[in-house]
Amino acid sequence: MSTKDMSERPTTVLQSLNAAMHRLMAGDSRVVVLGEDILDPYGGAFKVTRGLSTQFPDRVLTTPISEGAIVGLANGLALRGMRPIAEIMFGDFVTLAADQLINHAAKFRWMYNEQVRVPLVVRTPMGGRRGYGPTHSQSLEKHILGVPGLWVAAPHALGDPGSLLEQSVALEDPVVFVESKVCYGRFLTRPAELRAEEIRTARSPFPTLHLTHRGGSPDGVIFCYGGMAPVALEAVERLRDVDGIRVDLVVVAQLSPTPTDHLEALLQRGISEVIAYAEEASSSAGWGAELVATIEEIRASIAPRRSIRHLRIGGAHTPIASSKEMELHDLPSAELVAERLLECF
Amino acid sequence: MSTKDMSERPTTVLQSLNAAMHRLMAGDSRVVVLGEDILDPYGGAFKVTRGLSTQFPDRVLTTPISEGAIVGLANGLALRGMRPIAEIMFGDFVTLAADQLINHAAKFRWMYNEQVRVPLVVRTPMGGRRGYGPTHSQSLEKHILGVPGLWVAAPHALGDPGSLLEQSVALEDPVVFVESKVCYGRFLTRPAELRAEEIRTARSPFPTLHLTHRGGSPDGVIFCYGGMAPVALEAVERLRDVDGIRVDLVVVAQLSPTPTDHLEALLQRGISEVIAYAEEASSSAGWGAELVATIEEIRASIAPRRSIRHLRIGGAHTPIASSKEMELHDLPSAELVAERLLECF
Amino acid sequence: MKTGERIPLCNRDSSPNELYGLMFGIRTFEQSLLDLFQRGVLAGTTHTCLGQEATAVGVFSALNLELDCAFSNHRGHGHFLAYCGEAELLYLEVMGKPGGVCGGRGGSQHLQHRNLYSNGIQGGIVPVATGIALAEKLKGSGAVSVVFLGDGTLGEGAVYESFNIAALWQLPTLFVIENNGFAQSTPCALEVAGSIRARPEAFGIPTTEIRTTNVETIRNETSRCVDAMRDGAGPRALVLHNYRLGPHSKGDDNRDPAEIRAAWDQEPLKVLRERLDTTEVQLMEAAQTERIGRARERALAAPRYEY
Amino acid sequence: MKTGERIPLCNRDSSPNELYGLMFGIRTFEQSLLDLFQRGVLAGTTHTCLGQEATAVGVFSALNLELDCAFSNHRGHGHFLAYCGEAELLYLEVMGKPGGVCGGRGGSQHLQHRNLYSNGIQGGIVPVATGIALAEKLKGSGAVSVVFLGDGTLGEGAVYESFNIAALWQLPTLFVIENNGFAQSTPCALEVAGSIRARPEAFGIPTTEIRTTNVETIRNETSRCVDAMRDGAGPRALVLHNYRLGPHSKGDDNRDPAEIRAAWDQEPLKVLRERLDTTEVQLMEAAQTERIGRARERALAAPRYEY
Ligand SMILES: Cc1ncc(C[n+]2csc(CCOP(=O)(O)OP(=O)(O)O)c2C)c(N)n1
Ligand SMILES: Cc1ncc(C[n+]2csc(CCOP(=O)(O)OP(=O)(O)O)c2C)c(N)n1
Ligand SMILES: [Mg+2]
Ligand SMILES: [Mg+2]
Repeated sequence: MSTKDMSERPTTVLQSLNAAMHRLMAGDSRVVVLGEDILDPYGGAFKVTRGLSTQFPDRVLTTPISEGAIVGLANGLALRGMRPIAEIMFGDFVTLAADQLINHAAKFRWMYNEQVRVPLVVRTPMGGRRGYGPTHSQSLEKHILGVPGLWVAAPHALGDPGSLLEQSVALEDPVVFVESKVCYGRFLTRPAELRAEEIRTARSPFPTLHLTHRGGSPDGVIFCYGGMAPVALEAVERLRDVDGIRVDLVVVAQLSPTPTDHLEALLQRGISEVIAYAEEASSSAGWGAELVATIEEIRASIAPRRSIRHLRIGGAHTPIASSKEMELHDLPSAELVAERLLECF
Repeated sequence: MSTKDMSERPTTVLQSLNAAMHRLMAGDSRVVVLGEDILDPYGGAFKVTRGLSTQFPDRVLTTPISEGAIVGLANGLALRGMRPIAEIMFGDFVTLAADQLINHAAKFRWMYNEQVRVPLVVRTPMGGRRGYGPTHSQSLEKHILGVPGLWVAAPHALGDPGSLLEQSVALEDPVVFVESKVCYGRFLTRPAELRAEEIRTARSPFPTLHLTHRGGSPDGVIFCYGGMAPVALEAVERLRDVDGIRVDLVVVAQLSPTPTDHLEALLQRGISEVIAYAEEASSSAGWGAELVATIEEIRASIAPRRSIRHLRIGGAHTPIASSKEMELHDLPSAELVAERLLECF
Repeated sequence: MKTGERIPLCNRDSSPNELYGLMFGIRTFEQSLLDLFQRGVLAGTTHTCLGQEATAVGVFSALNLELDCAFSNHRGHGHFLAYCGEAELLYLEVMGKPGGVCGGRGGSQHLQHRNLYSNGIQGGIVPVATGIALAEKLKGSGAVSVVFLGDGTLGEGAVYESFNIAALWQLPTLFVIENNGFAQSTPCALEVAGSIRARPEAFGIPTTEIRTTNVETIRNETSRCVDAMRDGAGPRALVLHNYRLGPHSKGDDNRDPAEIRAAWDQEPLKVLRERLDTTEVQLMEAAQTERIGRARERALAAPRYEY
Repeated sequence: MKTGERIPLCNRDSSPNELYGLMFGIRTFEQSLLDLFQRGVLAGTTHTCLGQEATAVGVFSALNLELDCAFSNHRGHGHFLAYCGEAELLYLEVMGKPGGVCGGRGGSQHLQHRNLYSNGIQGGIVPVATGIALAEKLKGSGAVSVVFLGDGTLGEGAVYESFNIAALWQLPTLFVIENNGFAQSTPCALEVAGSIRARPEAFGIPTTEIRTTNVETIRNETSRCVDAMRDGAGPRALVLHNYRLGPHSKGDDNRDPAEIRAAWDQEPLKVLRERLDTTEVQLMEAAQTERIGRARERALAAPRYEY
């Protein structure tokens, strides 16, 4: 999708995803959708599945409250040639499906010596800022990164969530598709002032979006994904408009495996002195850490003597409070991202 | 424990742990041990619980095959003032307890506003090299690092596993205690040629062991933990004896939260040009990544212009094969660690 | 922790009037939450127990409130109020204020006060409650551990792991299974196969099933379970059938309005009120309305977090 | 995949002689594994089905081996051999050799061949098998999905999530629950509360319980279940009782030797052999011993991975 498309007909992340779900089900009778409370008229807790059960009653299955079994069913469906899309109502409950993801879905293809494929997608909304409290606001994706055989992808409002979902379903391997619950209502849009370029490769099919200021190299870069994309973009704009600092933005869609080749391509374009990694979870042992380590490995080979100031910016290292004020205080805001970067200049 | 103690009466990791379990149960009637197949004469799959049920029949509970409930029970016990030690027979099954660890144990204290404590320990053996195949050989601890409120500790044969367990039980918070199944039979020993120093702080109570060559600064450092300690030590010895390269060894016991203060102390002693992180799991999004990121943050503040070559060395990014040859080929050996380091000099 | 005026609690000797009063207090509290949401005063989410007050009052009035432990679920305000009556602390908590029972950290679904706990993960609380029963048994305290689960929560495997262990070890766990007809938007028939009652029974747990909104019946049956458990008879299950009068949380409700109307004819307050003296009921209602109102106003006036 | 000589399979028409032959083949295979372990030829671990051969042969002889799917557990060699007879491929797999059915990656507990799968996580395979049933139902293939679980595996919550869903959606899943008296070192009484049979029944799954080691009875009861399922009657459970004659894996066995000896009197091969002609049995045994022996020798001679 180009910037132009987006301006022609305003589309929200939710609409984009919902339309993709409809296209997927209409285009391929192997697609089966399952999850809790997904039947119309309710249409799912966040409405991504709305309308599907009316259109495709036989292939839309509302399940009991059994997150483990939901992913287990999807495993069985995928092994037998179907294309299941499972929904876990809140990403916080992915813990209940951890065994099915790690010890079943991710392993089958390799441990069965490439004799099977497990093309399943588990969609789930993550993130806070909605006042849902400690068990309904987390960004737990860091705990399922680095699983051999498991893809983790995250759509965002600066990209094309629906296409990303279609790509995920088209993959032959299991994908956890991490949506941001605060972004469902956002319109798909990209800032006109920044030049946008997408990197995608055969090895890392989910695109990395690189937003650059025109003219000259930037003072720094922010890496982010998913629900942090609008936050980081606001920080970029604030730094430019208020502080006169030009910071590029990189929005990653492929969280795992690490899109090392994309990162290499980015670093080949120039190595910033300051790179920030903005994520909503506490950054301890998280996505940003993996990026720092990978980027350091790349840097060592292309610029062994250079040093980069790496800045992980994440949420507080505590559970997420119900209290609105505490929650917003503890999750990384555009102000915080901008301030932390400013400290480096 | 000092090096001397160890040489006086040879003790294995298993003996050290088993003795600590006995001491813990004898010393505190609040300690309850639960897990699968832990009753005598069987005494647990890896025998760490051997003898306990004979000595303390009322407080040693063999459970059904219910890993989630085992940790759930431990949560309830801990909330009500007991000191449960739960065993998960193979670390691979920690996925089944992920929800109890992440959404219950780790959260209670903070989300209940410090009104409760959850002093539980979940012991579990991780790691391969035993030919147990894809679901009984993994090192899954990377997936439970970075959980606010959850400690992860790993004993090793260069330290004192039993004391580490006692420390874990004494903590007021939940601890996952990651044992190495290949190390149970190892004798506790430290190489006499290296100077050993332990770092421990109030904030990071689990000790970091620093083994240094005498005289002058080293050419590099290897960080490792658990079952990789003997492997990394062998690499250090090989590098010294075969290649004439002096590499320090740091064995971390506190995997999460990251012992940032220990790392700071180490970096204050000197910053190596090459730092390797040896872990048995594939290093993608793993323990080593967190260390790289943290060490880079520390380096930026104490030596902003220096650059470190960070080298993550882990297992293949695939499941772990049953085939002995394939398994050993795919897990990081002393040769591999030494070779990867050699490439940097 | 500073606590305001409490709602009077009930026990096994409480009169129908008193039971009614507590149920009415809970009803008033829950309705005021929906109202506060509509007025935009509350954020996040909340699950009210409208129509299910008899469970809260019936069960807690049968317990020893000093001794026994309870683990509640996402729909826990009634349980909390029947346990300790601290309406103000609960208001503050739901409002996310520092004075709340968990300092606003937990919010509606994550409460802790003395021997009462709740968490927002369906099913996960059941093994924890079973562990609490084990702890109390090992300590010889004589306490029982009560856990609340809805029909929908019977979908979670953790429930059955707990049934098995509680039965094997003869732990004093009371599984209160409340079938309110729905799990969120999903009717019971689409999420529960076979028989609810047969499930704990399959694990050897003696199970009482009651299809009533009569709070006294619930108190009596709970008392029988609790007494047996305190005598060392092992776990018990109580299957209660009622109807959720309000929306699942605060949002859409796609159920048949006629079905909901019919349920209002059998709801626990109405059923009990018909047997009581109208004047006394009115007095009691007025007193509770005032009490809850005071708690609400004090909570509304209390400071929020500031950074 | 190159396949060597196969063990002859059985179907619903197979004679007692043929059924015996297949069971004997499995027995021979399993015993040879324990022997290879003792000789240090095998590494890792293995779980043999000594004493449980009638389950493997009884169930698979009732299936349509071209069509139906099966998910096996850690104790799956018998299931594998009764499904496809590929002894050499299984030997190679257990030996971790490139020619194994999964190239030596999976090993004993992680097998995959055509419509047969296995995995080493207790319980986790049950929802997967249920998903397989769903796939086949959606495709209208007419296939049923069989899953094997032991008494100990009834401890896992995933099992009950699957019972519920299979029953709700009337999926063609056959839950074969094999109570061999033990889970690893733990006797059934310490890990299974209440009634095994009542567990699937509580979810509305018609359940057949048989206490026999007679392979023909098992084949008949399986056939009835499978026929009903193929007619769209929804899931079925089969509870089988037998005894594990060998150690849990290859290690210690702390059970009462008298108990084990007694079980040898009722084990499925002995029970069937008593009804057969001795000469024919001897011929069959000799032929199987030779076949399995050839497979083993070929596997032993095959190359290992080299790096
Ligand atoms: C593990 C988990 N899955 C899903 C949810 C989302 N959820 C909250 S309440 C609910 C319905 C619960 O139904 P039931 O158990 O019948 O209780 P009720 O709401 O009717 O009181 C669901 C699906 C959750 N909180 N936890
Ligand atoms: C999730 C999980 N927990 C524990 C184990 C370890 N384990 C392997 S077999 C076994 C006993 C299984 O007992 P049962 O289901 O009765 O089968 P049997 O071995 O008797 O055939 C155990 C505990 C496992 N493989 N998976
Ligand atoms: Mg309900
Ligand atoms: Mg068994």
